[in-house]
Amino acid sequence: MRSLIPLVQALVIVFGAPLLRGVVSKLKARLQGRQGASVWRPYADLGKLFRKEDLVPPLASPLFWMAPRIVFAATAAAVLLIPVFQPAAVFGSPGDFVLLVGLLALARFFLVLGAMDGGGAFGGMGGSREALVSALAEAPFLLGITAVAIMARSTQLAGIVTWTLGQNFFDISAVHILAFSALAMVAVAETGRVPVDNPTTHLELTMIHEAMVLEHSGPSLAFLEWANSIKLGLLLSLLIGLFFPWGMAAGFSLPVLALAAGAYAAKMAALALVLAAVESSVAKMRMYAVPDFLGIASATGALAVVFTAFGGR
Amino acid sequence: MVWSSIALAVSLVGFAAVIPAAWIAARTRWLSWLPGTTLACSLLFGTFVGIVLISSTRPLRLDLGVAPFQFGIEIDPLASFFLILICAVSLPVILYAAAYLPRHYSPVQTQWIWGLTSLFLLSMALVVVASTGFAFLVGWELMTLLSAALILVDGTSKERLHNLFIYLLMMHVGAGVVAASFFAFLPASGGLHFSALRASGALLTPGARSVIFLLAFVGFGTKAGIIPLHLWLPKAHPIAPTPVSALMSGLMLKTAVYGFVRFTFDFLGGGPAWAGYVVLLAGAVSGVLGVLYAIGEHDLKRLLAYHSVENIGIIYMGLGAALIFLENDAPAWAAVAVVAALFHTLNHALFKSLLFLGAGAIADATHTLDIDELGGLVKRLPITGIAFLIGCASIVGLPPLNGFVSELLIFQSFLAGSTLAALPAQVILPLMAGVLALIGGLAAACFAKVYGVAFLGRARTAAAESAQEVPPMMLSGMGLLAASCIGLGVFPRLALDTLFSVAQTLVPGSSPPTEIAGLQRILVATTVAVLGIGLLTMAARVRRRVTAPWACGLPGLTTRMQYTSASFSKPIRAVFAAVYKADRKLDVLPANRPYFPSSISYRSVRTTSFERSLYRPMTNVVVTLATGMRRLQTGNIQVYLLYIFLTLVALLAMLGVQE
Amino acid sequence: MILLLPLLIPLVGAAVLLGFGTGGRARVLALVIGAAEIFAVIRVVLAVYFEQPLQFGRFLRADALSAFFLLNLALVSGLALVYSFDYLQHIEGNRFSSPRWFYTLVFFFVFTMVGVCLSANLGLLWIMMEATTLASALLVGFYNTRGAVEAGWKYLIVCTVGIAFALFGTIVLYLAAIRSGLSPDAALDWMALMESVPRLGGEISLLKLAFVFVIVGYGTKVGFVPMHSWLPDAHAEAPSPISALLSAVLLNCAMYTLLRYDAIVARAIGASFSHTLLLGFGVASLVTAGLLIIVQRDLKRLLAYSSIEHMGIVAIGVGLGGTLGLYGALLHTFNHSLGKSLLFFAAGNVRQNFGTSRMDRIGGLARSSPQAAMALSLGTVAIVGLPPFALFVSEFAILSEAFAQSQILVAALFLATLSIVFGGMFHHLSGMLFREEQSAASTRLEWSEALPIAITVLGLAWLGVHIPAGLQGLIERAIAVL
Amino acid sequence: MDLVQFAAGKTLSSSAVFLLVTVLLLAAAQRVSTSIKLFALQSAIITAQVMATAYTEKSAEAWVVAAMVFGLKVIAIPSTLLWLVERLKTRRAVEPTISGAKAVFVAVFMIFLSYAAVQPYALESHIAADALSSAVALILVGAFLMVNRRKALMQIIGLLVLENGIFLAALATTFGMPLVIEIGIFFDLLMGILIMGIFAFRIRDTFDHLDVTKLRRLRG
Repeated sequence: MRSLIPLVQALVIVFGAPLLRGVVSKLKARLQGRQGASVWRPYADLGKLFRKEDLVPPLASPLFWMAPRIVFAATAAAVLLIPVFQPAAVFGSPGDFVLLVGLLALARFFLVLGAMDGGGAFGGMGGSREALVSALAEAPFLLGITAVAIMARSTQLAGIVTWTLGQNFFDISAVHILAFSALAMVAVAETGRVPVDNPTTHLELTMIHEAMVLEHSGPSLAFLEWANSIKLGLLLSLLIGLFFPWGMAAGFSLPVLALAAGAYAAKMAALALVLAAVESSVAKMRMYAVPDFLGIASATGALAVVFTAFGGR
Repeated sequence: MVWSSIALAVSLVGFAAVIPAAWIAARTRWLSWLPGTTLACSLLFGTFVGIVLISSTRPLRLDLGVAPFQFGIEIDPLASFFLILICAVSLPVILYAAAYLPRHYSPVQTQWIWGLTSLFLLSMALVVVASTGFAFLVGWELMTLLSAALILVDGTSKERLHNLFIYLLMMHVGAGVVAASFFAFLPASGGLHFSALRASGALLTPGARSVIFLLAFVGFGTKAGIIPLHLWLPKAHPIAPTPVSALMSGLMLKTAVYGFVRFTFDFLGGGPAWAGYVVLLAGAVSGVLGVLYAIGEHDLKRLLAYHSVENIGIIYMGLGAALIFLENDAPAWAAVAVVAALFHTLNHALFKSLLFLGAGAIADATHTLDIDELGGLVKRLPITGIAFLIGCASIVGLPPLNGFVSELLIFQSFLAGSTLAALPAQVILPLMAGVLALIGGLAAACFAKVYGVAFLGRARTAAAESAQEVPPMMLSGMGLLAASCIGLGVFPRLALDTLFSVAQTLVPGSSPPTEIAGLQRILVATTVAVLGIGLLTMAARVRRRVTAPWACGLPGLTTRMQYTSASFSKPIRAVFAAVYKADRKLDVLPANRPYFPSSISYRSVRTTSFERSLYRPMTNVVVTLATGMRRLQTGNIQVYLLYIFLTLVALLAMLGVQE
Repeated sequence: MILLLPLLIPLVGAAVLLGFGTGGRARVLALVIGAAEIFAVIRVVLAVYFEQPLQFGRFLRADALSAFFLLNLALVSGLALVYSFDYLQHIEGNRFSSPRWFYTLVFFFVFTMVGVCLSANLGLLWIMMEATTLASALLVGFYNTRGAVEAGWKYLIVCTVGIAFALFGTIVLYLAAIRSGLSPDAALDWMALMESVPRLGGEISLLKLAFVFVIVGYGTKVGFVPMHSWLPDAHAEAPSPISALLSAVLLNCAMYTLLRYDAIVARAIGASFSHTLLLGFGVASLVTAGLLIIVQRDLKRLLAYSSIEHMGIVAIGVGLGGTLGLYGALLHTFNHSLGKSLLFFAAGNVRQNFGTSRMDRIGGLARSSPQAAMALSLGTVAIVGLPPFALFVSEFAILSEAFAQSQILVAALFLATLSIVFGGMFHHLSGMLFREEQSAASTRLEWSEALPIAITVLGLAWLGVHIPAGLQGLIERAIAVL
Repeated sequence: MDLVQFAAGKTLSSSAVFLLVTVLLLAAAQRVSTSIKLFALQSAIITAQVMATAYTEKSAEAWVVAAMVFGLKVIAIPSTLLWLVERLKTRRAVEPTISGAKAVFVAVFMIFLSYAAVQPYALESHIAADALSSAVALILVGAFLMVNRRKALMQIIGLLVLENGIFLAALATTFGMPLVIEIGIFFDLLMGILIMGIFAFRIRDTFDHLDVTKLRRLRG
C-alpha cells in the first residue's frame, strides 16, 4: 500500500494533464470574454483520435509511427521522477534532475526525427526551429535547478523539496526568485506556449511544435498531443515542487494525503490562471526574438547560480 | 604476473605477424582473411593483458635493453585502462575493416593498409605502456608517421596532400613541445624513466612546475585537438580510409588524453594552482566552438571530426574539474571527476568509432559523404540506420546510452564544486554545468540534422535511392559497438568500479562518494519504465493506411521541398553568426540589368577564423624570413670572401674588447 | 707499420689507375683497390679498438677518435665506389673528366682524408686538409659544365683562403707552445700539447687568438654559416657519389680537426671560450640552413643545406660538451653521413632519370620509379630525425644535454628549426613524389645503386633501434680521448 | 764577417718598409703582368729576410727554406702565371671594382690598421714589431685584392700575397716551423696554383671571359 502512493502521483499527472490543458484554454477563453470549449474537451479529442486510422506517407520509415510512441514513453517516464503529493517521487537518486532533463531531451530528439521523416517541408521547418529553441533552453533549465540544488545542498529532487518544506514562505531569497523566473521562461519555451510558439495556430511563419506534428494523424497524433500536455503538467508540478511545496504530505495517513491533493490542485489551478493571463495578454514573439528571450533566461539562471555563492548559505 | 607477460609477448608477435600475413593475403585469394584474424588475435591478447593488470596492485615492469637510452614498459592501472580501450575498441573496427577493405581497395593497397594499421595500433599501444621518455617519444612520433602513411595509401590528390602536410607539420610541432616537456624535467630528475620523473615531480620549483604543465598542455593539446590547436583534426580525419579514421578519431586522440593525465596527475601531482581553470576553460571553449563548427558542416566525416573536438573539450572539462578539486584538497570528488573524464574517453572511443564506421557504410553504399545528397537511407540500410541512430543518441548524451552517464557524472562533479571553499571554484564550476548543457543541446540539434537529413525523409539522389545494405561483417562490427554503447549506458557499474580503482592510483586517498552507488539502479529503472510504456503504446492494434501527404495543392511532394542540412542549421547559424563569419559571394548575371537576371549564383565559404588569424600569419613570417635569407647567397665570390673576412674581423674585435 | 698501409694503397692505386685505367678496366680496378683500402682501414680500426692507440714515427698516430672517423670514412667511400660503378657510363671521356681521371682523383681524395685522420702533427693535419680541398676541387668541377666550373672555382678559392687563416691559427698555437717551453718539433704534436696543457694555460690571449683563426679557417671547411656559401654550389654541382663523399666524410674530417683543437684549448684555458664559439656557430648554421631549406628549388642544393644544418647540430653537441653532448655529436656525425649518402645516392638516380635536379621539373616519382621514390622518402624521414631511424637518437641525446644544462634558448631554437626543416623537406618531397606525371623514363635501380641504398637504410634503422656494443665502446673511448 | 752581419741586420730592419712599398704598388697596379712582377719582387725581399734570419740564427734549416722560397715564389710561380697570361690572351687591364686611387687609400688604411693591431702584442712579446705588422699588412691587402679584383688571375695573386703574409708572420714570430711542415706547405701551394691554373683554362673555355664577378649562375 505504502509504495502505491508515488505511483498514484504519476498517474495523476499523466491522466490529469489533458484536464490541465482544458482548464488553461477555458480560463484563456474566459479572460478574452469567450465562452471557450468545455474543460473535458481534450479528453474527447484524444478519444476521437485513438479511434481514427493512422495515415502514413508512402516513403516514411517505421520510425515515423514509432517516434510518437517513444516521445510519449520518454515523457511519461520523466513523470516518475517528479514529487507531487510527497517529497519522494517514484524513483530518486542523486542527480536525478539531470536524468529528467535527459529524458525530455530524448523525447524532443525523437519528436524532431519523427517530424523530418514525414518527408514534407513543415517537418524540417518545425524540427530546425525546435532544435534552436531546445538547444538554447537546456542551459537555463539546468542552471535554474542547479541554483536551487546548491541552496538546498542536495543533488536529489526529493532532498530539495524537503529542504524547501523546512523554509518558511516569507523570507524568500533572491536565488529563488531568479531561478523561478528562469525556469518559468524555460517551461514556456519547452511546451511551446504563447510568447515562444502558439499551440493553436497553423501559420507557417510562426508554428514550431505544430509544424512537427502536422504529418501525424490518428493514434500517433493522439500520443504526441498527450505527451505535450503531460510535459506541461510535469513542468508545472516541478515548479510547484521546487518553489511552493508547502502542503505536501509528510506521512501516509489518509487525511494528510487528502490535504496534500487539495493543496496540489489549488496550486495547479493558480498556475493555470497565471499561464492563461500571460497568454492572453502577450503577443507571440518573432522567431528571431526567441533566442534573446532564452538569452535572458540563461542570464537569470547564471545569476542565480552566482548568487548562491554570495547569498545566504 | 607471468600470464600477462606471456600474453603481452604473444600480442607483440601477433602485431608483427600481420605484415607477412598481409603480404600472403595479397597474393592468394582464399587467404584474404588471414591478416584480419592475426590482428584480431593480437588485440584479444592485448585486451586480456589490460584486464589482468588493471586491478592488480603490482604493475608489470619490463626493461627491454639499454641501447642508447632506456627503453622500458610499465603497465600500471592507468596504462592498462588505455590498453584495454585501444585493443577492445579496435576489435570491432578490425572486423568491419575485414569486409570494408577488399570492397574499396586493390589487393596491394589492402596489404599495405593491413600492415600499416597493425603497426599503427602497436605504436599507440607502445605510447600507452611506455615507461621511459625515449620509448614514449618513439611511439608518439611513429603514431603520426604511420597514420600519415595510411592516409597516403588512400590517395594522393593535391588537396589531400595539402591537408596531410598541415597535419604532419602540426603533429611534429606538438611532438617537439611534448619532447620539451619531458626534457624540462632533466635538470631535476637526471634520467627520463617515469619513476625518476615521478620522484622529481614533487621537488620542482613552482616556476618549473608551471612551465612543464604549460608545455604538456600545449603539446598534448595539439594532438588532442583543443580549440586553437585543432586546425589539423577536420583536415586529417576525413581523408583517411574509414576504419583508420575511426581508429584515429576514436583512439589516437585518447593517447593525447593519456599523456596529459600521466603528466598532470602522475608526474606533477596536480600541476600549478591555476592549472584546473585553464584546462576547464579550454575544454569549455573547445566544446562549444567544436559543436558550432560541426553544425555548419555537411560533409559527414568532417562533421564527425569537429565533434571529436567537442568531446575532447568535454573530457578536458572533466579533467579541469578534477584538477580544481585536487587543488582545493577534495580528493573524493577529484576521483569522481577523473573517473567521469576517463569514462567519457571510453564512451567517446566507442560511439565515435561507431559513427565513423556508419559513415563508411554510407560511403560504401552511396559513394558520397555529403548528407545533402542522401536521404531515406534507413529504409534501404536498416541495420546501419539503427546502429547510426544509437551512435547519434549516445554522442548527444540521451539517457539510456553511455554518453549520458559520463555527462551525468561530470554534471555531478560540477555541482559538487559548489561545496568547495575557494570562491572562484564555487562560482565557475556550477556555471560550467550550464555550458555543458548548451553543448549537449547544440549536439542534439546537430545530430538531429545529420540523422534527419541523411537517413529519414525521401532519397534526394539516385545514389541514395539505389543504396544496398552493407555486408554482414561490417554490420556485425557496428552492431558490437552499438551493443557496448547500450550496455555501458544501462549498466555503467561494469566500467565505473574498475575506473575508480584506476582513479585511486592517480588521486591518493580517495574513496568513491556514496552518491555514485545508486546511479545504476535509477538508470535501469528509467530504462525499464521507458521500454514498458513504449511497448504498452505499441501493443494496441492500429489500422494504418498509406496515403500521399497533403502538398498544399501541388501535384506531389518533391525531394527539393525537404529541409537540407544548410536550411536545418540556418537558425542556429544565424544566432551564432559571430562564430561563422562566412563570406558570401552572390553574383547576378548580367550585371548591368540586375532586375532581369539570366543566372544567379550564390556561394558562401566559411574559412575557420583560426586558420586566417592565427596560422597563416605565422607561416608568412617564416617564409618571408627564408626568402630574405636567400638573398644572402648572391652568387658573387667576392661577397663570399667578404663574409669570411667580416666574421674574422668581428671575432677579433670581440676578442679585443674582452681583453 | 699497419698505419702506413691505408695511406699507401690509395696513392699507389691512383698511380696505377692513371697508368692503365683506360677503357672499361678502370671501374673494375677501382673496385679492387677500394676493397683493399677498406680492408686496411678496418684493420687499423680493429687494432686501435682492441689494443692501445698506434703510433708510427713522429707524424702518424691513430687513437680511438681517429679510428671512429676512419670507420665512417671507410664505410661511405666503399658505398660511393660501389654506387659510381654504374653511375659513370654517361660521362663522355674528354680531358680531365673520364672514368680514369675520376677514380684517380677519388683515390687521391681518399688518401688525403685518411691522412687527416691519421696525422698526429697539427702542421701535417693542415697540409692534408689543404690537399683535400685541392683533390676535391677537380672532382667538383668534373662535369666541366658552366655550373660545375663556377662551383669548382668558388670552392677552391674560398676554401683555400679559409685554410690559409687556419694555417695562421696553427702558427699562433705553435708560437704559444714554444713560448710555454715546448721543443720546436714537439710544439705541434697533438699528444705533446695535450700533456703540456697546464703550462699552456699561461698563454691565454695567444690561445684565444689561435682558436679564433682556427674556427674561422676550419669552420669554412665545415660550412659554418657565415662561411658556408661555397658548400651548396660545390655539393650540388659535383657528381652524386662525390657529393656523398663531400657531405658525409669531408665535413666530418673538418669537424674532426676542430675537435682536436677544441680539446687542447678547452683543457688549457677552460671550455667556456671555445664552447661558446662552437655553440654560436652551431646555432647560426642550424637556424640559417633550416630557414633556407624551405625556399630551395634544386634537390641537391636542398641536401647541401641540410648538411650545413646537421653540421650545426654536431657543433651544438660539441659546444654543449658533457658526456651526452659529445656522445650525441659523434653519433650524429656517423648517422648523418649514413643518411646523407643515402639521400645523395637517391638524388643521383633521380637526376639521371629526369636529367635535372630542379624539383619543380621532377614529378610523379612515386609512379615512374617507385624504388627511387621509396629511397628518397626513407632518406627524408631519416634526415629529418624521426624515430625509427638513428638521427632521432643522436638529436635526442644532444637535446637532453641542452636541457640538462638548462640552455633554454639553444634548445628552443633547435626544436623550432627541426619543425621548420620537417615542414620544408616534406613539402618538397610530396611535391616531387605526387606532382602530376613528368616525362620521365621509368627505370629500375641498377644493382650497384640499389645495394648502397639498401645498406644505408638498414644501417640507419639498426642504429635507430639499438647501438651495437662495439660502436658504443668505440665512441666512449673516443670521448675519453678528448 | 761583420759586414755580412751588418747586411743581415740592415735587411731585417729595412725589409718591412720595402714590403709596404710593394703592397702599395700592388694595390695601384693596372695590368696583370705588372702585378705578377711585383709579387715576384715581394717574394725576393722575403727570401732576403729568410737568409738574414738564417744567418743570424745559424740554423741550416732556414737556408733550405730560403732556397725553396726563392725557387718557388720568385721563379716558378711567377713564370707559370706569366705563361698563363699569354696563353689565356686575357685583356691586359685589371678592371678592379674600386678604381686605382681609392684602392691605394684603402691599402694605406689597412697598413695603419695592422700597425695599430700589432702594437699591443709586439711590445709584451718583444718580437720584431715591424716585421709582424708588415706580415699582417700583407694579409689584409692580400684579402682586399681578392675581394676587389674581377679577374680570376688577380684573385690568385691576391691569394699568393695572403700566403706570403702568413709565411712572413710565421717567420717573424717563431723563426719558421719544422722543415717537414714548411716543405709540405710549399708543396700544397704549388699544387694549389697548378689547379687554379687548370680552372682558369676551364673558365676561359666555358665562359669566354675571366671575369669572376660574372660567375653568378648559382644563386639562392
